[in-house]
Amino acid sequence: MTLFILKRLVQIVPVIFGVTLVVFLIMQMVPGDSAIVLAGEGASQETIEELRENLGLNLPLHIQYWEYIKGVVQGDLGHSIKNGNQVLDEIIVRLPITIELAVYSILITIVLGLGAGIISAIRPYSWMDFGVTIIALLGISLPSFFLGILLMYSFSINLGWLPVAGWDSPMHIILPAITLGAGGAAIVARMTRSSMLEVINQDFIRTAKAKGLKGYMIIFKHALRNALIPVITVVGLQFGSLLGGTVLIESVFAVNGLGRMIVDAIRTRDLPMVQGGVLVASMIFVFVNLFVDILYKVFNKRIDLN
Amino acid sequence: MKTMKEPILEVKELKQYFNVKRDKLFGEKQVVKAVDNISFELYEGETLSIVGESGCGKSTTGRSILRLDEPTSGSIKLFGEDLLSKSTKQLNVMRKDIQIIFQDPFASLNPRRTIRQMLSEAMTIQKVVPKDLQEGRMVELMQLVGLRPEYLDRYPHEFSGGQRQRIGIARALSVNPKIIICDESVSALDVSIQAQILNLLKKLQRELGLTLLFISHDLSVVRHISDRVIVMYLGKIVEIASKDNLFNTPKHPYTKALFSAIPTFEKVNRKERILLKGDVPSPLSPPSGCRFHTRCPFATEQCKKEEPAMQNVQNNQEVTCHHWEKLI
Amino acid sequence: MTMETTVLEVKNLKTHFFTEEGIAKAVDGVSFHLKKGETLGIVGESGCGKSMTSLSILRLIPTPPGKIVDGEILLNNENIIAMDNEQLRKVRGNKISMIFQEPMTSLNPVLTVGEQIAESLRLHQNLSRKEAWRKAVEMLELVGIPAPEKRAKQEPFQLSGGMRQRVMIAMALACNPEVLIADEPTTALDVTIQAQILEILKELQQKLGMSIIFITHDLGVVAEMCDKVAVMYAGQIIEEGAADSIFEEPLHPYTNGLIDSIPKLHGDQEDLATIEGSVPSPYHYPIGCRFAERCQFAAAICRTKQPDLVQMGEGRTVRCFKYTSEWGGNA
Amino acid sequence: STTDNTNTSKGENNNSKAGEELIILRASDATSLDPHFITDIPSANIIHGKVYETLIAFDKDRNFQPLLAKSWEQVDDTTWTFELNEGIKFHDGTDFNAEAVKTTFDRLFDPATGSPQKDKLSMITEVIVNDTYSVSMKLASPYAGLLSILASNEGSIISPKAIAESGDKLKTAPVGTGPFVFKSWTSGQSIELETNQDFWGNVPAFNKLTFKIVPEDATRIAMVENGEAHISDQIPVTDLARIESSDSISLYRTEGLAVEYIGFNVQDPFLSDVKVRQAISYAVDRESIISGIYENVGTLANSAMSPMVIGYSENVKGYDYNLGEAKKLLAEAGVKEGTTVKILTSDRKERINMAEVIQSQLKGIGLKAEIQVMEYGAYIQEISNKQHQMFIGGWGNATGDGDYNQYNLFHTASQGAPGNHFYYSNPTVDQLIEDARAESDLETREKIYEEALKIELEEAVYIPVRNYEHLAVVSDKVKGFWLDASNYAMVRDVKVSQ
Amino acid sequence: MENNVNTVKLNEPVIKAQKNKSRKLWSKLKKNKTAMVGLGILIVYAIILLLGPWLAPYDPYEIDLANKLQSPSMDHLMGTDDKGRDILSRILSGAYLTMGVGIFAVVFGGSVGIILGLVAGYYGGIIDSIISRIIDVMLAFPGILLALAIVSALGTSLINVTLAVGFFSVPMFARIVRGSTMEVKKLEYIDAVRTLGANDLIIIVRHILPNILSPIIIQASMRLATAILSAAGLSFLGLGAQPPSPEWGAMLSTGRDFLFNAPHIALFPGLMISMLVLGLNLLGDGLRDALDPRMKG
Ligand SMILES: Nc1ncnc2c1ncn2[C@@H]1O[C@H](COP(=O)(O)OP(=O)(O)OP(=O)(O)O)[C@@H](O)[C@H]1O
Ligand SMILES: Nc1ncnc2c1ncn2[C@@H]1O[C@H](COP(=O)(O)OP(=O)(O)OP(=O)(O)O)[C@@H](O)[C@H]1O
Ligand SMILES: [Mg+2]
Ligand SMILES: [Mg+2]
Repeated sequence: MTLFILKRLVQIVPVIFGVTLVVFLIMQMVPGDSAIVLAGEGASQETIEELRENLGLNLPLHIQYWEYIKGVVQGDLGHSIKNGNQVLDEIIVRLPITIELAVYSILITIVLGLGAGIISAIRPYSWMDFGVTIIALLGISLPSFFLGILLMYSFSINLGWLPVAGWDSPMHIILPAITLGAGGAAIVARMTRSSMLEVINQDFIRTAKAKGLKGYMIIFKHALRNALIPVITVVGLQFGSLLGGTVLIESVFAVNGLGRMIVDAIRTRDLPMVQGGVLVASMIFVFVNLFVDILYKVFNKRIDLN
Repeated sequence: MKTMKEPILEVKELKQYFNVKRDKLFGEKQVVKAVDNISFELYEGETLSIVGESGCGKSTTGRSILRLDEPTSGSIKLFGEDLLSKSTKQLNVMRKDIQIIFQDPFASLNPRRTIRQMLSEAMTIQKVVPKDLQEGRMVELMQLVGLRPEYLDRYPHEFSGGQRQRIGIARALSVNPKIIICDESVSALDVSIQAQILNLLKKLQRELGLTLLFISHDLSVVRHISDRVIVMYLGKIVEIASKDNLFNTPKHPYTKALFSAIPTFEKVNRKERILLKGDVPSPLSPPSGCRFHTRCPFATEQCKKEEPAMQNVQNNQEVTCHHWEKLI
Repeated sequence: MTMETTVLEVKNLKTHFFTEEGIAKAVDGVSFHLKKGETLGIVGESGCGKSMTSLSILRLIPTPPGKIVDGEILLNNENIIAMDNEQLRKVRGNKISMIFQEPMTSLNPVLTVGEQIAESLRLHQNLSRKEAWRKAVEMLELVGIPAPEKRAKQEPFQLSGGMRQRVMIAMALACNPEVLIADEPTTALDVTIQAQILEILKELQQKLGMSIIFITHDLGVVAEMCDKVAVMYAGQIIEEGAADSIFEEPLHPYTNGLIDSIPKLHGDQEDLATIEGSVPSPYHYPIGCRFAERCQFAAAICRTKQPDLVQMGEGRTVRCFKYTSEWGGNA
Repeated sequence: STTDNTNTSKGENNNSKAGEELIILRASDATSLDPHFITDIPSANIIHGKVYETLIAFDKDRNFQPLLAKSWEQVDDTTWTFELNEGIKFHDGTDFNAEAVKTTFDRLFDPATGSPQKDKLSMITEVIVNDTYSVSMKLASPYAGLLSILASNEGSIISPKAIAESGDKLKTAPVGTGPFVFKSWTSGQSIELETNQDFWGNVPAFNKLTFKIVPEDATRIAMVENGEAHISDQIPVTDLARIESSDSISLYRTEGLAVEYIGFNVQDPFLSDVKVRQAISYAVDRESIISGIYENVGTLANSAMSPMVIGYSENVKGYDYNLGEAKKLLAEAGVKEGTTVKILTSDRKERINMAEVIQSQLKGIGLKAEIQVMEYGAYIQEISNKQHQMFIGGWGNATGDGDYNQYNLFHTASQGAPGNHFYYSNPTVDQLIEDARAESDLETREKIYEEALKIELEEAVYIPVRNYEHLAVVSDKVKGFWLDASNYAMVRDVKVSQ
Repeated sequence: MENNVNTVKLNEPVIKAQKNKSRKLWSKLKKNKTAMVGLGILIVYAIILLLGPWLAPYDPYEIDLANKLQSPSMDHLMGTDDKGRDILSRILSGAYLTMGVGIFAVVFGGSVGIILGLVAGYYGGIIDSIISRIIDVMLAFPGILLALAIVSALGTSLINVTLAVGFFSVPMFARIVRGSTMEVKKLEYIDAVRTLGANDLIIIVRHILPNILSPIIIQASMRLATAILSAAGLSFLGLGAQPPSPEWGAMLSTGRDFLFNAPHIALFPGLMISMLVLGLNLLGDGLRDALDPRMKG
């Protein structure tokens, strides 16, 4: 296991190269020029050129990339083209916020999703199942934006229980966390249901029944554990994407997260910021997926990680 | 063995160890030495049985031969070719010749595939029967193992335990292998079906020179079908002999104990059991010296310290015991 | 041994599977009873409904497609078929426990075997987590698994076939049930372990007055273990009686054939005797005697009429026309 | 609510203490707080008139008023002299004086600074310190727009001490003379200013000015409505009705400097024919765009200059909606029914809507318009590379002077990135623009611009659509707030009631 | 006594049953009420898909600013949008576009993802490491950036938006499939086919895939909704259907500006997407059951 984790950590190195190179190349390909965007209206051609020069955008591509990678290796993610700040600083401002929000959302996802999925699986095709299914599907096809606004209007404006937006108090976390958690919960619920149904007809469930176990024990201990692999996977994906940031909800609730940072950076063609953001996001996925793999092993010893 | 030819399967110094979870996070790494340095040969057309206490490594031996678990070390030669050095592709071709019937019939059947799909797939993969003749062959196979051909379109869960076991047998037979490893293959069958299957295997042996590696604990069945028998204890071979020698003059104390425990309804033959004393040792921490010494009524200091080597008793009988000569 | 009280009585049990191809009458009118401390052996052709009978007793038939369509199962005069879920739960694993035929698939692949044993102890005997675990390890030791503390922490796939089977046994015995249904409990066990297990069962029976339904193919084991034997064929019991008398004097042609098929330990045979032909499909049994097709004594009546059970002396019944006046005779 | 705010916990913060703090919501974060690097209004809005002050300033009616300079005078065609107020201190304690003015502008002109703004003041050749509180500016040529620029963000006077210490730090930590002292900037989240208690003018009535970044339109309004903030600008027109129906918030509207137009790439083979452009100009019903898409926010634009811009002329008018004329011109140009023309727009919702309406209107004259939506960066690239046909654009007119408008939009020298995305080139117009630049008499200037504008319209280089109107939603508790024509939030005189 | 060992007749059902496999599936499906409801819904969508433009009562592109934001009425069953266009007509005309992009994106992303996941999960080791790390990168890759890149490299066609949206579905499928594959490949019946000499392709396709189908079905049906919504998200970046295309996702996002004064603008396209996903899910559930031999009856 330790060896496995070490191996995984070593793999981060090629990921860094891969991610930065791909982002770098794509950013070169994408139309738009940070110098023009930055110079604003009315700047002369010379000014734009000069700006480009100052930002080092005129250097040959391989040198630009090399300089960047050299920095990354030394822990320097460069400076934002837009505001000149250290990219690392910009990320450090946002990362804790994003993590906090992601953790709460994923808790909601797990609790709601697993709960609903189990209810569905216990009595497939009952009214409960049908109700859960419908809600889950609304959850997935209702863009999170709408849910966010809806919740905001109900709980903040009409009822006045919660603040509308911002990130100043624990109360501020509630609405965005629910909004983000709900979409994931829908997938988790459906996944749990179908996984459970795969398991519930197997012989060992019969054994559990023969032991006289209570229904909930059969469900949670015997069935759920065996149904968990796809569920863990979707939760992991969900969690990863939450940590990578979710632009829409961050916008709606004025959460200063990574997702918004990356998208803003892309819009202003702020290459170092995009690089840094995507780099962090991919690190997050590497770690989340490492964790997911470890969970596979925890829940099913038979799975071979090497 | 009837005529001493080149062995078609040769197992040499085979070891199969499994890592298991440590007790504590930084505890010592634990290994189960499921199969620990065994060697034997299998000759064309013979039946070699493996008997031994539960957990002594019989199934593991079978699985290792097929490289279902990669052996830790040793060599396995099929028709003189080393299986362990083969690529997957080459191995797949060679697998046609050597089949296994698994101990757990239900677990070894894909729950989503009908019997027909399984059988026809097997035949197609190894190209033993052209597509248009498969139907006939499948019906034949079903009848051979005593199943009704109309069951072909059923799924494994619709069968009884014994029926599933027979499906496993039919599948193994479907590719006309030269060697079959039968892991407790008739244990779940009622005696009449069991008799039918045993007869079938013998017939195939007579007619096609089928070779069997027969893993079983049912000594009457073993006696009925085998030419030679291997007795295993805790991952090691303790005795290997022709059937007659073994059943008439067992040499190893473990073999003797084993034979005395056979239950039978023939009252006349019931005899006093040698009930083995002492705790059954675990392959996680096998005893030093002779592995049987903890339970052997005849154990001496030497047994505790020295691992006995394989010794020849007589033609076709070898035993791993320091004291076999002194024991009657 | 006290044998007065009947613990379990099965009356005219019918368990059918409703599939697209028709109705499979896996169990078709089975009746027997089991007294306290008694061991009933069930033997019979593979696929004749032994496992389904035992699953029916605990109402574990997969529904759909299976269904108990008729009959009564009385445990201490209480009909299991009429119980609600809560009552049923208290019976399962506690009063009646079961050893399943296929240990690999019947054990939960992702829970340690120790946990699987301990959980019913916690549930039915109100043991604490620790006590239950200790007891589970004890049970593993009892069934002859070496290094039980370590094995208890392993998952089923790490155990050998015989060990899994013993785990099932340990699990079933853990709560000292009144009735133990053992479906081929020793098929994967070598003779020494088998002997040990049989010894344990007898001991428990003596101590607790446990009754056992013992399903097996090994007639040797039956002879050694059972007081009574029921022989099943095609969903029905075709012969029943005290173990000794059945082996000494089998009445039904099928029983006869079975005994003949056993490989003998002594004396060499090239081929074993078999019963020719195959079992009828549970989807369409013949109108007459279900064994008629394979029976060397079959007469005209055997092919047209179902035989009833015939009483043949104390506790001895057989389902065969041979022992009735209707039989025309045939050599 | 509680008045005792000694033990305010984090949780209670959202019922903000009116009178203590003024919270303004913004859609996007600032890019920089250094006036020499700021190129966008949202960034300028944070510091202009708040942290930094300029020598002179526009009042509500866009007249020049003294600010740091108490008076000014054009000595000759190319020399301006400013007399400065005394006793003003920068936030870091440095005295404000002529030296400070010179240091500030020298920094701007210094190529090492690399300011993208230096073009705007490139006509200044030298800043001369006459005495401690008097400063002169020497121009290379007469330049009428000078005052407008000096009154804009580019004209902010920066603490010379801060400049000396570190140029770069100014991007994140501005030091000026204004009524608010910069306190902190949490990137992407908020910028906090504190009231300058030693301000030389009227000290504002609240202690703290916070800009919060809230990207979502609906959220901004909701926050003001819910009392979590006081002011939000950048309001979408679709929310007017909702704001008007609310009893706790009101809408503030102000005419802007910017104009929105439909531009033609006059070098495009199809659009190079002036008749085609004229036909299209006739075919676009601009009134219905303003009422239908913009809910009458903004007014019908007659030219590229809004009425608020210096140099605007009422005598110039765009094309009236006239399908007959349009069809006739098209026929004359020999354009076949069903010819396609592409309309490029950035991904701003209103502009996409506008494009859709134009598309449907052009159908009326048998033109098949294809809409291309592009993300802003790509859009800019596309029009800077001359790959477009028609496009929807807008010109911010940051300084409010006609020169900034005309020179950047229509002068041959400005083709491409600087602003002339029409790729229009007309020597006469070029000349007129240069003349107007040098003309200091306002009336004459207006005349010159009028002529230029007329030519541009005759040649149908663009279709003026709408004069901007800036919107803000303001909590009813707030008094004294106004938006200036550049869309700067003017908060000096704001009073917040409980 | 007759020798009847080898004479069991080849009963009719033996032969028939094989041909009937798909019919059998159908007959099982038919009994499943919810699956039939799902199928019913999907049939309605199929009709809309094929005939939509001809069923539309109005010109879906006809702008009528005077009549904008009208609530549903007899004239306009679903009301009009912010430019006075008939929403019903737009929904009907936009069906093939919306569903086409969504379905193809899921099919494309699904197939690539499933293949990657199977390969990674089955082979493990270095292959898994490589694929998994690529997936990590794909997951972290911002959609808008890819969209921009595609627009610039390949242009704005519908196929390209499908590619882009499909691309983002790849890791979702890949990870799910990988996890389940790792679980299933350890089962004994896989060993059993290996001993038959089955090559990896057979093992993967015939034995692993069918046993991990249900998470795939779920993922695919859920993914469709996401795909439709994200395709609409990209149209604002110039990728895919451009305004005024009546694409449901785009209509839905137009509706977000009118949530309060004209909720119907968002409601109807939203409902259309929800119902589509509902139909797929119900059918998917039924299919899962029908494919599960243990759920017989
Ligand atoms: N789900 C099912 N659908 C249809 N038929 C079934 C199903 N389960 C079992 N059967 C049939 O019921 C019959 C009785 O099965 P059962 O498992 O009771 O046999 P058994 O006597 O235990 O045999 P064995 O000794 O081989 O285990 C068999 O013929 C089997 O095919
Ligand atoms: N995958 C595994 N991981 C760890 N230990 C294993 C594994 N497979 C087998 N073992 C161990 O190897 C030993 C030998 O097992 P094997 O299955 O070969 O026994 P066997 O002789 O077939 O016994 P039985 O007659 O009970 O089937 C046992 O101790 C078992 O626990
Ligand atoms: Mg074994
Ligand atoms: Mg059975």
